[in-house]
Amino acid sequence: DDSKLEQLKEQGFARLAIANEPPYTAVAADGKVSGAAPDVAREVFKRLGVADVVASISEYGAMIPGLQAGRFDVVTAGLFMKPERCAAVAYSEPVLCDAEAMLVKKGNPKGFKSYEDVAKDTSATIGAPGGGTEEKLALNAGVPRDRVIVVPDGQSGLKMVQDGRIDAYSLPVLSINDLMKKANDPNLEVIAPVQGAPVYCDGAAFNKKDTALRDAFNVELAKMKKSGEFAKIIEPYGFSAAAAMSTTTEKLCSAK
Amino acid sequence: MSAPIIKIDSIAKSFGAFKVLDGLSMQVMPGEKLALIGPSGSGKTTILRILMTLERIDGGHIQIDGEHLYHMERNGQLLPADERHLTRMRQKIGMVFQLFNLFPHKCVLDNVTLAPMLTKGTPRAAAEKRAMELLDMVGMADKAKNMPAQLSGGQKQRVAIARALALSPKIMLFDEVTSALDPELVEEVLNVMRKLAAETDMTMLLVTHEMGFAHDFADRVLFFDRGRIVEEGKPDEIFRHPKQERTQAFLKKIIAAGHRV
Amino acid sequence: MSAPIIKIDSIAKSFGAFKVLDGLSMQVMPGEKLALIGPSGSGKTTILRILMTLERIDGGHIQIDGEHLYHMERNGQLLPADERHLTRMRQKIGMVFQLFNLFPHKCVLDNVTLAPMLTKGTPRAAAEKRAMELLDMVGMADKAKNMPAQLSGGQKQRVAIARALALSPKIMLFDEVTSALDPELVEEVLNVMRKLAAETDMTMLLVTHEMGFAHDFADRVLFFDRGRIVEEGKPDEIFRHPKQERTQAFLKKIIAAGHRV
Amino acid sequence: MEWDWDFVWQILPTLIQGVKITILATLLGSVLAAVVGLAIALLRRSPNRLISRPVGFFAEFIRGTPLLVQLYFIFYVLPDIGILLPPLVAGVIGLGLHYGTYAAEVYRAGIDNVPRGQWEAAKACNLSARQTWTHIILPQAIPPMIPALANYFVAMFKETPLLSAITVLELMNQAKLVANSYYRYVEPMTLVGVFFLIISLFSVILLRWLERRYGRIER
Amino acid sequence: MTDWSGYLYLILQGALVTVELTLMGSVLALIMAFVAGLGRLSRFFAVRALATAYIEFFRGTSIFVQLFWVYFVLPLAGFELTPLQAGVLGLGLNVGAYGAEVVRGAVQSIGKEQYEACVALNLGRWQGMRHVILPQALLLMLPTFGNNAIELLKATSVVSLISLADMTFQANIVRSQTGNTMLPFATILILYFAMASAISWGVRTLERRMARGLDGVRT
Ligand SMILES: Nc1ncnc2c1ncn2[C@@H]1O[C@H](COP(=O)(O)OP(=O)(O)OP(=O)(O)O)[C@@H](O)[C@H]1O
Ligand SMILES: Nc1ncnc2c1ncn2[C@@H]1O[C@H](COP(=O)(O)OP(=O)(O)OP(=O)(O)O)[C@@H](O)[C@H]1O
Ligand SMILES: [Mg+2]
Ligand SMILES: [Mg+2]
Repeated sequence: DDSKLEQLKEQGFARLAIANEPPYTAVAADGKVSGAAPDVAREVFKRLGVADVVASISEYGAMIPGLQAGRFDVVTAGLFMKPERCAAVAYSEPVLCDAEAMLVKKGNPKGFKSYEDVAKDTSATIGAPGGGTEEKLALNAGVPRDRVIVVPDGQSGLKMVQDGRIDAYSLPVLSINDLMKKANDPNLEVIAPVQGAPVYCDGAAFNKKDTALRDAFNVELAKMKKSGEFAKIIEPYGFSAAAAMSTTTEKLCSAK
Repeated sequence: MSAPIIKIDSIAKSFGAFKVLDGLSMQVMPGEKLALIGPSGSGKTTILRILMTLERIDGGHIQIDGEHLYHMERNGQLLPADERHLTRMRQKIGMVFQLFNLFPHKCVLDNVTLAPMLTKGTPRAAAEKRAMELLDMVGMADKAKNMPAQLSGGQKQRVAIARALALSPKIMLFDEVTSALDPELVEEVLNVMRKLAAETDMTMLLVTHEMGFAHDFADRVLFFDRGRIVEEGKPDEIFRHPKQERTQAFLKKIIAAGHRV
Repeated sequence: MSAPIIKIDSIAKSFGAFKVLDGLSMQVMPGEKLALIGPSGSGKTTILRILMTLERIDGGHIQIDGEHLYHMERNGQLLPADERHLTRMRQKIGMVFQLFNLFPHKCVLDNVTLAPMLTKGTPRAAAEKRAMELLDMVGMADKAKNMPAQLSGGQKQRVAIARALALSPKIMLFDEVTSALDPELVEEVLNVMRKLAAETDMTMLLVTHEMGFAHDFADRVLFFDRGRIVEEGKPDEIFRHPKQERTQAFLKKIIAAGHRV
Repeated sequence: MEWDWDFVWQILPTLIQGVKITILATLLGSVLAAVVGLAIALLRRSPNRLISRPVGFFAEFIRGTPLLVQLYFIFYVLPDIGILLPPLVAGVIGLGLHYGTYAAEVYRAGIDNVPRGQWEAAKACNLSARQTWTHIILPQAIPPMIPALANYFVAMFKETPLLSAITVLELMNQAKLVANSYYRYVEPMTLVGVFFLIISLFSVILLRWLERRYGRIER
Repeated sequence: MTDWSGYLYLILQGALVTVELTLMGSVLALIMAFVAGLGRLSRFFAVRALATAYIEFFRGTSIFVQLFWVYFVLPLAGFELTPLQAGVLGLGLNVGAYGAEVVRGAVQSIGKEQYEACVALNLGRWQGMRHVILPQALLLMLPTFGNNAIELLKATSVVSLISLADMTFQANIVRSQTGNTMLPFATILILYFAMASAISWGVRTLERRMARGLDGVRT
């Protein structure tokens, strides 16, 4: 049933969860929400007849519970598709794809190339957002829990690398690049992509009850992809439209 | 002779294991001025507090003006009094405390008008008129707008007396109303009480350590010890010719401590 | 006749803008028992507190036992006293307060031994022996191990007297030591003080509202009003034949309030 | 969302790790607060206004601003001036400083509550300033402070979740990690609540006991 | 240089949310404080038990857990609240529990003799409470209420947990947009302190006005 869409149309806006992690999601000085993921969502919803979107910034860890609790209608935050997540939410077709990167001190003193390298060096610590993909990747690569530091946001991660509190900070490539650009610190270096880490794609994540809304969203998204409008929105942020169009949610969700 | 206005019939009162009163009986006639004297801890205050229903009794009966104080008659049966019955009975009784217990957040006039306005629904204008008369009687009319904190102890006590009178009780209870006052201020309060005793036919019960005043004021004096009436009689009898040894010893001590009798 | 032990020379004392003492002078002879009486607020307590160095003076001089209290002589010059000088002078003076001020966390015995042990370095055994003698004198030897909270007011005051005596001061100051007590407890404290007055040749200054006691106790009575000595003389003169109008009015009021003179 | 007991048993050991850190931070923070509080209380009593005024202002400032922001400041801003503290240390300093200003008030009240007559009696007994403090004032002032201080330390315990903002892996942070890994928030967060409630109820009993034991001095 | 005035505006927007939360939370807290505080003094066991349970629960568990429950778990049970409502509810109920103890303490600290004077003047229970006890108790409560309001102000900084864009939250946004940590945090520290000072000034003024001619109520 599409009562959910009707309801959104009626109230005139959809509620987004975003993460404030440029270029995926961002808040401008005037408080306006931007970033590739919300921009796409805004356009799709407009085509669906929902005039506007309202975004609230949330921790990654709080997004899925918030979706389940009905706090948001959709998560558009670079929440990468993975089998467990696909089980918890209803994903749209892929939107933003990116590989993983690490931020380290200039010259990469510990010589990291992959998460396994971090695991091997028993004194190394790596920072990642709590509940994010990078945290899971590091843990799966064998980095023990107490060496994976949960960092609340990108700026804190950057600061902690600068201050030597952690040896590496891991985020998707474009996010790290954005941080680097703002910090403009010659003593830092980006390792991208991290070896062995897959390229992930995110999608708009809906409550499992709202598959009808998700399907409607997919229809409009597909139209935009075809018309090239999709590329026009995300490529200025550095994302590749081709990457998103070359794969499907079904494939990503069943990947091991 | 008319019927007694207060009839106390073998009442008992304990605090924990300590028996303060045990089978005490006494009667007070309308208009009588009674002084209760006796050593510290003998139960004088307790009796007044029981009459004011500030303490409950454990046994016995009290009748005020022919009606039971702590019991209600229903279909010929005596039941424990409920709050409504107590409220009605309390209208007959007023009390003045040792430490005045004025309401510190209300001015003198409001202290006096509060109870009539709330409990009897007297309109403000009427209540204030009556209050001013009473304040005038105790010589406090010119301080009607003062706050209690701005008064001396003696002035506070005079206001407290006016406040108790505002409800026009038939019985007034005074518990050591001058013992917290500076010696120099005692007299002004006693003067008010003398005037009160002379001008009204209210029944008055007075607990005091001021033997001289008790002598002048009272029609009858009761000497208490350990919750019992040891001796009673006209002031002259008690103070000049006490019969009981305990009374004699007490008066001797009081005199030695520098009080006039 | 010997030299005065206390010599107060036109001292002044203000609280804020309010002048309590203004050019007061008086002298006390060794062994003399002096009673200070007068209306509330006349500055009696203030004089005792100044002698005990609990308040500073704003002007004038005080000599105790021939030495300046608030000044030290250095090379012929008078300098303000430092703490060491004050400590030495305080050894000569003891004070008993209206509200006892016992140390609530120490037992009776420790209250009495504390000061000798700390300030004079008296060994515990000696301090306790002397303390027991003093407690015996005030009739409190059997309560030596009690805590102050377990004592009645009169008992507390007797302990406070023993505590002040433990430092063997030459001068004892008593500020209304019975006015916070129940009437029946007053006598036991006054008895102790009578005994003390009879048995020692200590100089004593006593502030009191107990005119009867002042009469019996004192060699000389000073009547104060508004920080000035209005009248002084033998107790009989002052109490029976006051010359000043102010004194007469004061005594009349006190008598009217029921106190014996 | 259903309550899942298997999941509860699975995550319990992880959460207990967090409880340990929480308790450690509270204990260290309490010790620091007790010391900092004493320092502030004494400095505020200083007759020298150049000392008492700035210390007073500092204490007011700390008490008027959120601990969370102070923690951010200690952890992320201080490194700019060369002070780099490990997360737990930064957290303990934040807690100690913040609650030290509360402890200072407790000390002040405790000392002020000793009646003036006691100071005067000490003087009449000719005790020196030091003797007065050690034998008369402090023995009376300290016991009533104990329950009040304990009260603040319990409050501190309940604010330790703030330390997650500076990456300390205390109970709340562990619970969030667990929640993030399994996308189940209800069980871990409820367990956190239960942990806090249990420890708080115990501390209520402890506080009542302290109050009875030390709360009043009979005069 | 970055667009500072724009970012300052963002922080001020957050300040508005903080003020809103503090005001509305305080109102709720005040209501709860009186309801539960007087409830604890009730003659009826059920009322007392209910009030006690509320107070112990909200003082016992941490504000973080409470906010979380209000925001994430209540909706599962069918209570849908906006973030602002959830924040006000969480903060108000939490601080109200502390305030309830203040109310109870103040009412109980009014001497027994005032109650007895009420009986002697034949005032009813509620009349005495309303006209004699509460007006006096209120003055005793005020300073602590002021402190509670400041605690509430500071606690608003944790509502970022439930994605409310308060001042701390906005400072974090500014920080991640500009890469500058020092400036946004210093700015909000000063703003928080200014708000806390405004609260204590207001309470002191109120207290002075109420205490006029009333010396001796508090001893
Ligand atoms: N609320 C109470 N709890 C326990 N004991 C009490 C209470 N009120 C009074 N008592 C005790 O009852 C006894 C009688 O007290 P009461 O106040 O009636 O004496 P009193 O004759 O008025 O003495 P005083 O002259 O000292 O006022 C005393 O021993 C007192 O300690
Ligand atoms: N610390 C103080 N601050 C301000 N005024 C004070 C202080 N101590 C005393 N006074 C004032 O000084 C005056 C004299 O006080 P003092 O206590 O010496 O009087 P007193 O003769 O002992 O009176 P009483 O018989 O009431 O004890 C009083 O008016 C009092 O209000
Ligand atoms: Mg009595
Ligand atoms: Mg005096």
